[in-house]
Amino acid sequence: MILEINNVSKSFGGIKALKNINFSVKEGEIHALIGPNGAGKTTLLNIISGIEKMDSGDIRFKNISIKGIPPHKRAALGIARTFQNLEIFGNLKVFENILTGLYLKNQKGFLKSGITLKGIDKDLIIQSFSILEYVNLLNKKDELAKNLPVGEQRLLELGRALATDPHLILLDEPAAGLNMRETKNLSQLIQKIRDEKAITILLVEHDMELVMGISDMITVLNFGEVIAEGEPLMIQKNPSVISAYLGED
Amino acid sequence: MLKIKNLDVYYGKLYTLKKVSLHLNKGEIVSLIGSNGAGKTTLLNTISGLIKPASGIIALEGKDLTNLTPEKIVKEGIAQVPEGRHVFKTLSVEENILLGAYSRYSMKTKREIKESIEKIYELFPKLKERRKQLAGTLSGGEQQMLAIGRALMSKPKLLLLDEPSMGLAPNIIKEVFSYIVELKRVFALTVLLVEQNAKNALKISDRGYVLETGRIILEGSAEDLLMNRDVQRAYLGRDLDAEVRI
Amino acid sequence: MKNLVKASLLIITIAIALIFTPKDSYCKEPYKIGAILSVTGAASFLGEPEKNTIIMLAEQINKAGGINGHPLEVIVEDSKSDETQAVLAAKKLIEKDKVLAIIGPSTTGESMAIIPIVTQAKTPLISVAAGASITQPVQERYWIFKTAQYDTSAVEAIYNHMKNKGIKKVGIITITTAFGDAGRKALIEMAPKFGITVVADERYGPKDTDMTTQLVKIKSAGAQAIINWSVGPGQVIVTKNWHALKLGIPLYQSHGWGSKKNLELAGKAAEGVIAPLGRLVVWDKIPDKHPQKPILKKYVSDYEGKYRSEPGTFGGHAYDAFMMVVEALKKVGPDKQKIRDYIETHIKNWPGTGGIFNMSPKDHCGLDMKAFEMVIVKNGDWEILK
Amino acid sequence: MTLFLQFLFAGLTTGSVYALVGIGFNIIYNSTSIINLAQGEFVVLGGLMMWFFLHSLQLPFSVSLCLTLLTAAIIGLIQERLTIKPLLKKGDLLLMIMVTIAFSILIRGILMFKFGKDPYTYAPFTEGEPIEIFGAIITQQTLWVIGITALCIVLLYLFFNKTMTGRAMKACSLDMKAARLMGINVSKVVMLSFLISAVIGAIGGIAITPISLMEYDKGAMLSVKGFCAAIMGGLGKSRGAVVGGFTLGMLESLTAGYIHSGLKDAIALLIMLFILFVKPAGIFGKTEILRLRKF
Amino acid sequence: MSKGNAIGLFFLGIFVIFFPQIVTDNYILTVGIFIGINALVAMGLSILMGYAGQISLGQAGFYGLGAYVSAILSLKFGLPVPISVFISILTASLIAVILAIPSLRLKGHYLAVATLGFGEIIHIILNEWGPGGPSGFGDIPPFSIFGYTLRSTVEYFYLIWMFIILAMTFSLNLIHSLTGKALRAIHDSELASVTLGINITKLKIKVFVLSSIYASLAGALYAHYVTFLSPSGFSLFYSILILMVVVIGGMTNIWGAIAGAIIITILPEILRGFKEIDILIYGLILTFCLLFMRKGIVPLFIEIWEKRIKK
Repeated sequence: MILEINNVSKSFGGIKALKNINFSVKEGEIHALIGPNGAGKTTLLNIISGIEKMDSGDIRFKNISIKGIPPHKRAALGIARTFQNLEIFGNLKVFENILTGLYLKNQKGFLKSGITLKGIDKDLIIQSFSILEYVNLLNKKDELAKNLPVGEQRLLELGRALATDPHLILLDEPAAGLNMRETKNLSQLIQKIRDEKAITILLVEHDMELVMGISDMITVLNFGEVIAEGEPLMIQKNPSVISAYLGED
Repeated sequence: MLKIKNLDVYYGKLYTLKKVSLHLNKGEIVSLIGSNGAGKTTLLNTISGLIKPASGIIALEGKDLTNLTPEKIVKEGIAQVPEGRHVFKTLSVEENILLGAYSRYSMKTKREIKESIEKIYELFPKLKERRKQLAGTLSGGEQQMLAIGRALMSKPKLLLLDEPSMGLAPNIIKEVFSYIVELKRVFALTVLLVEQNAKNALKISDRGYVLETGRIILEGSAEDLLMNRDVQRAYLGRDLDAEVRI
Repeated sequence: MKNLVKASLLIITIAIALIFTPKDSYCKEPYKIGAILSVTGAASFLGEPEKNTIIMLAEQINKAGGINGHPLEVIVEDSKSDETQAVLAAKKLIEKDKVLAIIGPSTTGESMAIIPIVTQAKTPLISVAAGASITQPVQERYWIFKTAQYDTSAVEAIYNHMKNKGIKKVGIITITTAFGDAGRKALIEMAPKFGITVVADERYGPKDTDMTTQLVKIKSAGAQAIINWSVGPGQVIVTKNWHALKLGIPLYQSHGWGSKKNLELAGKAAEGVIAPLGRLVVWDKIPDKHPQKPILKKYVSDYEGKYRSEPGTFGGHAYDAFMMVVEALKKVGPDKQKIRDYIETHIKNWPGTGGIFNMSPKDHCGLDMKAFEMVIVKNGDWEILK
Repeated sequence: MTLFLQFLFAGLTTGSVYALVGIGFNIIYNSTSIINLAQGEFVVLGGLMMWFFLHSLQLPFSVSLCLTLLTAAIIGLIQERLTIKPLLKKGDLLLMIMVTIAFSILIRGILMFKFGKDPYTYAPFTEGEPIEIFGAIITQQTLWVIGITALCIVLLYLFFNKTMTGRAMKACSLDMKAARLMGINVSKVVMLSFLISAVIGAIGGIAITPISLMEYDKGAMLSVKGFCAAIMGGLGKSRGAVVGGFTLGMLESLTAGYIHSGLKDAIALLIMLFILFVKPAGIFGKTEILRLRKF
Repeated sequence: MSKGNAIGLFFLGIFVIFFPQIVTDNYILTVGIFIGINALVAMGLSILMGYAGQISLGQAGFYGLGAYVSAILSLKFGLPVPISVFISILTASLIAVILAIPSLRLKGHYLAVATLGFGEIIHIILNEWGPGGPSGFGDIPPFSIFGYTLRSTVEYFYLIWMFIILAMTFSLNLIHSLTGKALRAIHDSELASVTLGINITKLKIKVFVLSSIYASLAGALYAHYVTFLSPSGFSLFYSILILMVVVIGGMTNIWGAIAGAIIITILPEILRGFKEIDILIYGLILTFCLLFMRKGIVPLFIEIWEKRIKK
């Protein structure tokens, strides 16, 4: 198990967003986290990446508790993520966005950066290009990131996450705002990442076709609780999942 | 009564509504169902004028509303109960209700508004009990009623309800839905109901539309939709025919 | 349209005037004098009348045919009450305009800032600021003179008056600017010499709105009199607070008090306030036979005629500085070294607006306590105390 | 005791003005999340314009008062329309901070051009001897200042809690989306908040000028102090600004009285820093959103 | 460093070397010195604002600290000037760290006002306890190194612009390094930056310290050049002046600091004739820049230039 969520709870101003969540993610899998609006999926992702603190419980990553570890150190451990609302660095060029991901493993001291004349290593730039090639953005490398269409910005975020050389990527609604063709490309890319790079993926997504198509395992959240867990076909048939989505009889 | 034609909406850079057309007849309850991110809320916000459409037409009783500001749209008779209720938490219940009448408030209508408030209290006696309480201290169900009551204060012809069941316990959800039917009768309203809770919504509706990734993929009478397998597919990505084959 | 016509007429007139101005009315090369004054900024209350004075005097002299036939060219630079700007201005005057002498700057800080520059450039500087450190130690201030009375002289005048009245304990209240700070130091330093104890030492900021706290504290410390050392609105607020609190002890102000404007602003609250003031402020009340009288009379009436406002003590400092330079130029011609020497040795018993000057190699100010009259406010006007 | 009381009165006088400036900060902050660093300039504007109408134009007191408030309101409107509105949509905080600073310099420049650097004052509202309370002395104008501040607070309370427009403004600050759905014109509310803040600032200036005189560059200090007051009471809470303003005034006066008068400004700033550091908004500003605001 | 910047820096160096040879007017050189001092302070603020996205209204505080500490050490304790300058920079950086840790958790307005408060406290301290109090103090030793004392304006011009070029080189290297990209990233999205493993708190503190180093160095140079100090030059007004330099020059480009400093330093020299309306003109220029030239002069020129090339 690469990621274990044990009894995680979180409340916002009296409202319980997460209640004793338990589930784990197997290494090398695409694990989807689904559930109706307000179920607490993004909150859980935020807690895993360390942006928000949980009230109680524990999270273990590669068998080490990451409770209380600040977000940038979690990234160093190998947790990367993308954002539902697109947090690209708009004023940087596309390849520079990737460079910010490479910063983690290649950073130099502040002082050293100031006295090194030749700037960024050629190697790193070449590395950034190859990542861009991997996510099909090489032809856009010199554009300002903010000028890309949404679909490509999503790919860029994914590429940037890849650049940190992670073991686990958290994807927060990567298909939101994409058209059919883009969604299809994305699902292929996600599978490729799992298969070729052996990176585990935790996916929050509303596009059920995508989720059902690529996931190895699905956890369903409703009202801050896990209501079902299983393989896609099982989930589709699960009556409590159906009622959570369609309403009760 | 309400006519929407070929509506295209971008939310930031996201192309969220694609050539959406729908209509409501006077006195109907119409449900708009679909999974998260399908664009339901965006559609309501566009009708209310909070979001400007890129192209398309929205008309109420033949009057074009497409480029009016939200203030003017309220005056034209469309009120929205937003998703998440959005009550003014640190104002009292009564102040919340009163603010609902902002669009028709003047020296002359003061009296009339007082009467309207009483009418709301008749419908929701619980709110009357708690009129001096801060809205933030109400329970979820009570806040939902307050949000509905507040919207009714502008004397709308058309009420837009965005996920009234969200975050509520099942028994409260039933109560809320029964109120909606009651309201429609008392105020002779037309209601556009956006719900994830498809079964409950369709039960009280005359007709329904199914929205998927920004497109209307189905429309029909409530009963038809309840039976339709595509509705389930839209929600769960489940291809029932394929399943049969296995 | 009318304005346009007027404007173009004006321009044409000026152009014609310029063309037909007889270029050879002065056939001799002009003498250049520089001035660095705080025309704007925090110390503009000093720089404004100083600038006006210098411009007025230069006009008068040129109208009268210049100095020995040479026209006088005065270049006034605004230092914006800022040391950096003063340094820039000094550089400009010395390097670019090549002036024979510099008048100013208006404040002690700015004067201190440019002392190294003028010393290096061997250019005489007649500062119009008060600080003693401007001209002391005198061997290091070879090129520097000043025309404003020492703060210590004003303090001496006050303490002298107090001594005669039998006041032994005073409370001082000063503004936290260079002016107030210099006064504060002098007040504390000189008190023992007159057998006076400073029982309270209070301060306030230049933008403060109420000083009752400090005044009450002074009174409760057992002071027999209050001395306020400031310029600007502070002295009026203190006066008003002092009046409202009915403290029952006299209020002394510094020599910065000498402006009719203060009397207007303070109204009847100012009744009874005592201050050491230069004779400029009370020129009409000093006896006719006093050697300063004719100078003061002419200067004040000229200034008021031209600018419709009072010159104040500070304008007078500029008058004295300017006239010293002019006299030196008249006598020795355009030679910086000779100008300096003339001022040091020949300004003796020299009546100016600030007092009767006695320059010497040991004293580059030449004024003492006698430059002041003790003045009390009575019926909204000054009255000289005997 | 008498001494303490006297210090207290002094604190009340300055505290009143701080409170009024602080309230102005809050009103604008609530509707736009902007700190209007030009707030103090409106106090100066009030004092100087009042003098202008009273003395330069020789108008009666009541007329001058109305005209002064009108001028302040117009300048507040100009600030909002010309400098705030075009930038508000960009949502760049850095820019908003700088543009309010720029506007404050602009007002200062205009006032200096018009009035020069001299201080101005006019007669107190009522002539008469100061009043003695337990040996401590308080001038009639001080009473006016405190009274007017109290009146402003009461009027604002009534406005925000008893009128529809006031409620609408509160609604806007609480929940922008819901407010728009009620048919409230947010743009007008923002405009109104600038107008009210400008007028409140000007009222403070009008009341304090007979005591403290007024000159063109007093505004920056008042802005800083008023902001301290707002921070002390909790940004966004107007009752807080009142408490904060008076507390700050007292603290300054007591510091000057019992410790050292040279340090009173430093004390105010240190308290402000302390509050800022102990209760930071957090890096993701979530606490901001969740906090319930209240007038 | 990018090629364009390297060429720019090279030409700046050439210009600095030959400028005093061509323009021998000491007055213009003095203006050049003050441009340099302002540019140095502005450069730090420009990196802080344009790259790390943090505002500071307290740069005058560090500027004043640098000036006073160096002046006091060399005058009262007789330390050699270079050492006192060094210690003054150290002091300022230390205080910057102490201030940065709590301040940089604040955002936007809170940060602006916290730094403003810091700057004013320094100003009050200089006023209350600085040598000479509000009147200031003089006779500060001029800059000297290895027994050679700098006296002429030209020497100071070279000294200060040498530091500018050094600081510029450091800044440009930093910005074009990977660290620089991380800084820009913080500006655009702090949220995404932390999830990429960027320690934003540490980087922000470092940039804050860098800005304090530039400011205190400038202050120390000022002290030993003018040889007289008083607190009035280190008030909030100077912080705002530097803010203007950065805004007008353009905060997303370090060259903007120099361009802005040239404009803001020369402006009063030109405006000497408009004494009554200088504040008004400042205000107008600043408002105008914020409303219509939000990016500042240098980025604007680069944009126009690039457009022309594209055509």
